Amino acid sequence: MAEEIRILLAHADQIDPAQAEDYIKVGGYKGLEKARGMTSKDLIEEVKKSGLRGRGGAGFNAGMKWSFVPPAEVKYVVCNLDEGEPGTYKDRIICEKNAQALIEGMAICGVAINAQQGYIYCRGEYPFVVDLLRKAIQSAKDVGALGDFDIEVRMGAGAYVCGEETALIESIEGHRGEPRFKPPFPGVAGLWGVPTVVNNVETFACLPYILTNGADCFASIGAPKYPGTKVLTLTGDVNNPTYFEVPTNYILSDVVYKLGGGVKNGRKFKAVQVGGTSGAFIPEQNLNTPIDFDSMSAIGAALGSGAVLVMDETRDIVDIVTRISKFFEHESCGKCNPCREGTFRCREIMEKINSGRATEADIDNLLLLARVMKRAALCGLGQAAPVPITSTIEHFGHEYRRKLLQYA
Amino acid sequence: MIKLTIDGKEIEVARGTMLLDACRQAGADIPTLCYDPDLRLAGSCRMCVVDVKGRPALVASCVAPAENGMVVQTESDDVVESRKIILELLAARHKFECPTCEKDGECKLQDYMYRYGVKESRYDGEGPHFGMEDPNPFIERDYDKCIMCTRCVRACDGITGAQAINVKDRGHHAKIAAPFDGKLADSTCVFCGQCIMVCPVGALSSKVAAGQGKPAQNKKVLTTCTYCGTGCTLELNVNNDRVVGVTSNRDENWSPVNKGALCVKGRFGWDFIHSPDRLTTPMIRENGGLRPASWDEALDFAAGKIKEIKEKYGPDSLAMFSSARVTNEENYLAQKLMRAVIGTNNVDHCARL
Amino acid sequence: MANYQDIIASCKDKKGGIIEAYHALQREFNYIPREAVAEAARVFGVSEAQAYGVATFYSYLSVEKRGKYIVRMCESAPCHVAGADKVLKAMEDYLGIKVGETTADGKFTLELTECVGQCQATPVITVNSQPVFNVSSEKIPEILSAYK
Amino acid sequence: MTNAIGELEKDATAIFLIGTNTTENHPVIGYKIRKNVRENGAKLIVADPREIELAKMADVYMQFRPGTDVALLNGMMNVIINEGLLDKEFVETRTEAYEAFAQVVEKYTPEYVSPITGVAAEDIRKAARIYAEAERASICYAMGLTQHSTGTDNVKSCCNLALLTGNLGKPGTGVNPLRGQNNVQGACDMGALPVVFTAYQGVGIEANREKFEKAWGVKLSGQNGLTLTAAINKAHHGELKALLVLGENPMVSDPDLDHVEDALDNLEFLMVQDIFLTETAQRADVVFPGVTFAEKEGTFTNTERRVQRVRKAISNRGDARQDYEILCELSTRLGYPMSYSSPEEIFEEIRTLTPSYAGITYQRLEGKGLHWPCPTEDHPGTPILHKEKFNRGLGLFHAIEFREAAELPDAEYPLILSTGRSLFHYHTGTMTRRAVALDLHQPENEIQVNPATAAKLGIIDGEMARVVTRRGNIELKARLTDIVKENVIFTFFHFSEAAANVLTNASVLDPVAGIPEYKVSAARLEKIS
Repeated sequence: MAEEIRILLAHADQIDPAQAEDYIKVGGYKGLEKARGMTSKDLIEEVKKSGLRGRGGAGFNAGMKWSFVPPAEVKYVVCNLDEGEPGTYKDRIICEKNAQALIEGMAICGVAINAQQGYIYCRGEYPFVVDLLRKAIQSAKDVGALGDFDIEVRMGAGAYVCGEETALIESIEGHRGEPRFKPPFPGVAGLWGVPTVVNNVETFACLPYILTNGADCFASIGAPKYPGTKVLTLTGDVNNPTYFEVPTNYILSDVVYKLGGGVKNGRKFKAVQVGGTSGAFIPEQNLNTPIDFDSMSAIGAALGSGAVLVMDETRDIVDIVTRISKFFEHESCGKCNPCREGTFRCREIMEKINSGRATEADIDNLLLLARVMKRAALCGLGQAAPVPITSTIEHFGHEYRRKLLQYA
Repeated sequence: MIKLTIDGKEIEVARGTMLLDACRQAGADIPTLCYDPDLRLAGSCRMCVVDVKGRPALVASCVAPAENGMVVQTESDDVVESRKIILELLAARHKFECPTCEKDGECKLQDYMYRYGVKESRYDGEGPHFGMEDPNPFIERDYDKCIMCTRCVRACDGITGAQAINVKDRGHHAKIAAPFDGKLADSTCVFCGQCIMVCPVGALSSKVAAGQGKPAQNKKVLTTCTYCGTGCTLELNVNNDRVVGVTSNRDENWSPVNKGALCVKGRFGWDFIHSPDRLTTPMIRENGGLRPASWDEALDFAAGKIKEIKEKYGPDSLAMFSSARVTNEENYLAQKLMRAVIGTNNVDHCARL
Repeated sequence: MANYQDIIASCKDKKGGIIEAYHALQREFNYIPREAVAEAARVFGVSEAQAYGVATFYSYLSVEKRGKYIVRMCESAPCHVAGADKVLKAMEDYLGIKVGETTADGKFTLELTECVGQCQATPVITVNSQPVFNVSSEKIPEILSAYK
Repeated sequence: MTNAIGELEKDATAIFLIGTNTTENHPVIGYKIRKNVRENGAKLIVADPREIELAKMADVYMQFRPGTDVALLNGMMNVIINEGLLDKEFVETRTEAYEAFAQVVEKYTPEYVSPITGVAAEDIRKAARIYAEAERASICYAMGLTQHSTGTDNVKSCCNLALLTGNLGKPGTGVNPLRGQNNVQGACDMGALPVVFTAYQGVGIEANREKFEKAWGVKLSGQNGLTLTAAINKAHHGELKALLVLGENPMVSDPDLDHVEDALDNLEFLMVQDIFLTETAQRADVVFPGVTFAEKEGTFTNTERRVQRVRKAISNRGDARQDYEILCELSTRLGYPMSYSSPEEIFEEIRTLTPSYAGITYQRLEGKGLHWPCPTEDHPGTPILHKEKFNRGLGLFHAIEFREAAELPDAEYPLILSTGRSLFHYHTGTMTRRAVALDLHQPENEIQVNPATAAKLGIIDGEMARVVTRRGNIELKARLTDIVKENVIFTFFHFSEAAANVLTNASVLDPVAGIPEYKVSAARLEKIS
């Protein structure tokens, strides 16, 4: 099997995403209508049953997450459109092709948890997406599709850490985007201290399909434990660097060779980094893994953002990881010690290795630091920052050692 | 009540108790840098991490509620390793000038490095890199010693409410700053020194007290402030029979009004005690000027004059201004002197001024 | 040119909207003037220290004066492997400035950015947040000369 | 204070500040108020002629004309009565003389009061509603309210407001004077006042005299003594011959310094006991060196009536002596031997004569101190007064008409001058001007002027300008600030070299309290060319 299945992008380039009418013509807002006819409990049950898991980092069952929201006078639905993982642009694509599905999905969530206000937090790198979404929301309101649900778009300003849900909330509140400690989780005390559901674009955009076609239908697509589709973005040394929507039981090697058309310039494959910059580097021997959450976890990787960065045989892994370590140094918010100091020292040591000034002890130091960051950092950024380092030392250790002083 | 096991010891705590408090209740000594019971929680220094069975990552105990059935290890290998590395990371950015540091002996970084045997940092790259000079006469700011616990920021906001400082920039460049990274005098800072009070290291210290005595050498005498009527409790730091600084006690049971908080006068306005202008001997007016006199001479002179005037013009020709700045006991004696000894009710003080 | 008070006032009804106000200010001035930080603090009911802390947290916000065109080179891994270094060098040469600097005529400021989410067409630069795709060192003079 | 400081941080749901620049003059209390507003959403009403720091966070800020406190307060009470926001039950069960009071207040509608005070009628209404509708509302004031020729009326009006709304006797309520000096409360409690012994036991009451006569073993005068301001005037007239000054500095702190100087020069004998050679000590016939708080054992009583320990940290400087020892020596030489082995022994004597302190011992003061009244050794102290009943039984309403300040602006002196304190200095500056950092930070006095006023006179920021009143003139650095309105100027009184009290009025005092009108002097500002 090497076919795309398009749920989210089914009408890509056939409708104007800013126009609610266009979307309605192809069956849009039916899911919301159906949701409105259900009790909150049944609606959440339906979403649970679909098996939809958050398309962000944690892969938590969406319906389950909603069911934890306690009663409160004011609640919020927040969409995380801060996809900051380098190599990732699938949320942009979903918006550009099907913004109304996101809007409908958020409104469905609003019905489920009884919230009247939604926020979309869009990364500052996408001002045109902000414009598009604002138009799309206005259009949806104009045709009366949203009822009493309203959505405001807020723009980030260049901070990868704001992809972390609590940092994102801080940023919407107008603060420095520093993550909060959990608990309390946003579901209990989120935006302005009230219960808040935060999901990402892809998660929300699946909801209209689930409601319209039924939970069972969605649950039957892809991997049973992580059903549905996944939008992937291919970058790096592949012939076909573009986006695809595939079922979640799709095999990684098919992504590279079938959809990606194989390695560019007839070169040999060396590695693929999946899930963006915080993802693990996967060597050839693990390419036969399906992309679903659990299968990837089993090989120490994560599908995460769906970014797939392919590297050919000529690529200098240590150089790339050095560059990645710079990214994390730049993006650490600076709140907690392990991350603020750790990402800084990781970059220092990586540069030392990359420039041939390091010894074996530096690699040990790096692994020790990675272990502490992973265990002790406050949020996902600091915990995941060392993953590219540890996964490449594991699978491509020889490339590090080649650069050490004694071998230089 | 909930039950949990800490270092093999089963304890019971009220629901809602933080894990840190539970651990302390169980007798575990949990190190903390950013934690301060009077301030908004940060959960950022990660020194208080503990091992909770079944959790993939370590848990920062200051921000984690204790849960029923938790099994906690406070000094597991993982915990100790993490704390040591965190200390090494902090040590790598901290300017060590312990011999001349005002906090030497009362520095948490020092204490924990000693406790965990961290003699040096393995991170030999870039060192302290901020520096800072602030021309104000009260607070020394040396961000090359700062460990970014943000207690000063939280105290400035939560205790004083001045909100003069915050974190600027991010990541390793993050630094505590007044607006536009400017001088405190140009900010809303009121120089209360609460930031010095909560700073766990020597990044913030008193310029007025600088160089006069290290914490361990100073005796601390709890007393009541001599300025306004609020009645704040403060600690006079005494070294060699001299007041060399003012600190404050944050225990409500000893500092009931202010709980450690002071204002600029209370914290920095004590050095008049040793002003060279202090009067140290009685004086008598002679030929239009005042000359030193012995106590006996001066007292006899004063008593003689008072008697003379009382006899000549009657007791109501004398009056006394007692003082709102002396003690109750002294005020009592002052009015007793006027009423019982001189025989007049002409006694007042500056309550109206 | 709109004044900063009006720009900030236009965002005042957005709860916590200080970042939105900063964006609006940057659309007008390309940076956030000092007085505007103070005004934003007042309007959004936060301290100046906090308003300044927010303005310096986000890499797209600047409290330093910048040029009319802010040119950013993406240096994230996909662009890095696609040759971002060479493109950056070409831009520095063409503009005669280093990263973080502004040309003497006040026209261009050169900055680095992390991924801008256009990885289908690496390497990518942006000029005032508009992405330019598939750039190469050779194309730089032509691309930048279009901005007057 | 009727209530405790801590209640301002958590119990009060509304706080009404009038004539107190709390964050500068009682900073730590200021922190607590700010915290309550920010964190608990307590409502804040600020009435002050200057737009002080707390005004910025107030729900209502009333920038009223100096000296119109009674009008403003009557206006608020008029609203409360007319809108039925009064606490009827409290008024009926715990107060008296309401009718006469209400009759007077009737004409003080917001519209009537607005032109007098310069405050918009709507703001007066809003303030009245916030205060009256709050579950627990506290009034705090300081010298801004009291230093007027109508000071007593102003305070009574605050009491009326609290009585009217039942805001007394509960946590977070009360009428709370924030007293300016560390032991001003204690000095009053100890009878350093011309009409009372300790604990406000009147000297005119025979039983009181008998009690003290018995304890002290001498016959006592029942004639009220002279207040400080009256004493200066008597000295000026030559009727007062000798003045003993203990840690006071009238040559900076008292109104109309030229007048004070003449008065002191007129004395046959001036004795000063102090830690520095103050401006007053410089004129003395004999000077005794006392010691600072750091060298003393004893007690201070703070503004919330909490008696706390003062502990000796260092020995006497030079040949200086403990102030109590100096008093004892003097007494002994005057033929009344006094000797106490320690301040504690004096305190033990105080207890026996002072019902409100009777239950307090040094031992009990370790730790948190005790709020008086504390009549017995097992009494926990009284943080909140008037819980069940008032001292006199029922709370007494006072019917108070508004009276203008004694000295109003005219063509020659068109501005209103107010004086007050700075955060960085204390009283006459005796201590703070010698605290190096404080004096470095604020080395000189200033006159705060509205930019519009300054512009009319051609005065620029930082320039020296002359302030003139009927008493005299001084030159001060102009600080242009819009925290004062165009008709008001303000200066500090801490600086002897630019002493504000050269300007102030000693001729008119509050008839009851004898307090000078520091907050209202007619003045003129001149450019120095």
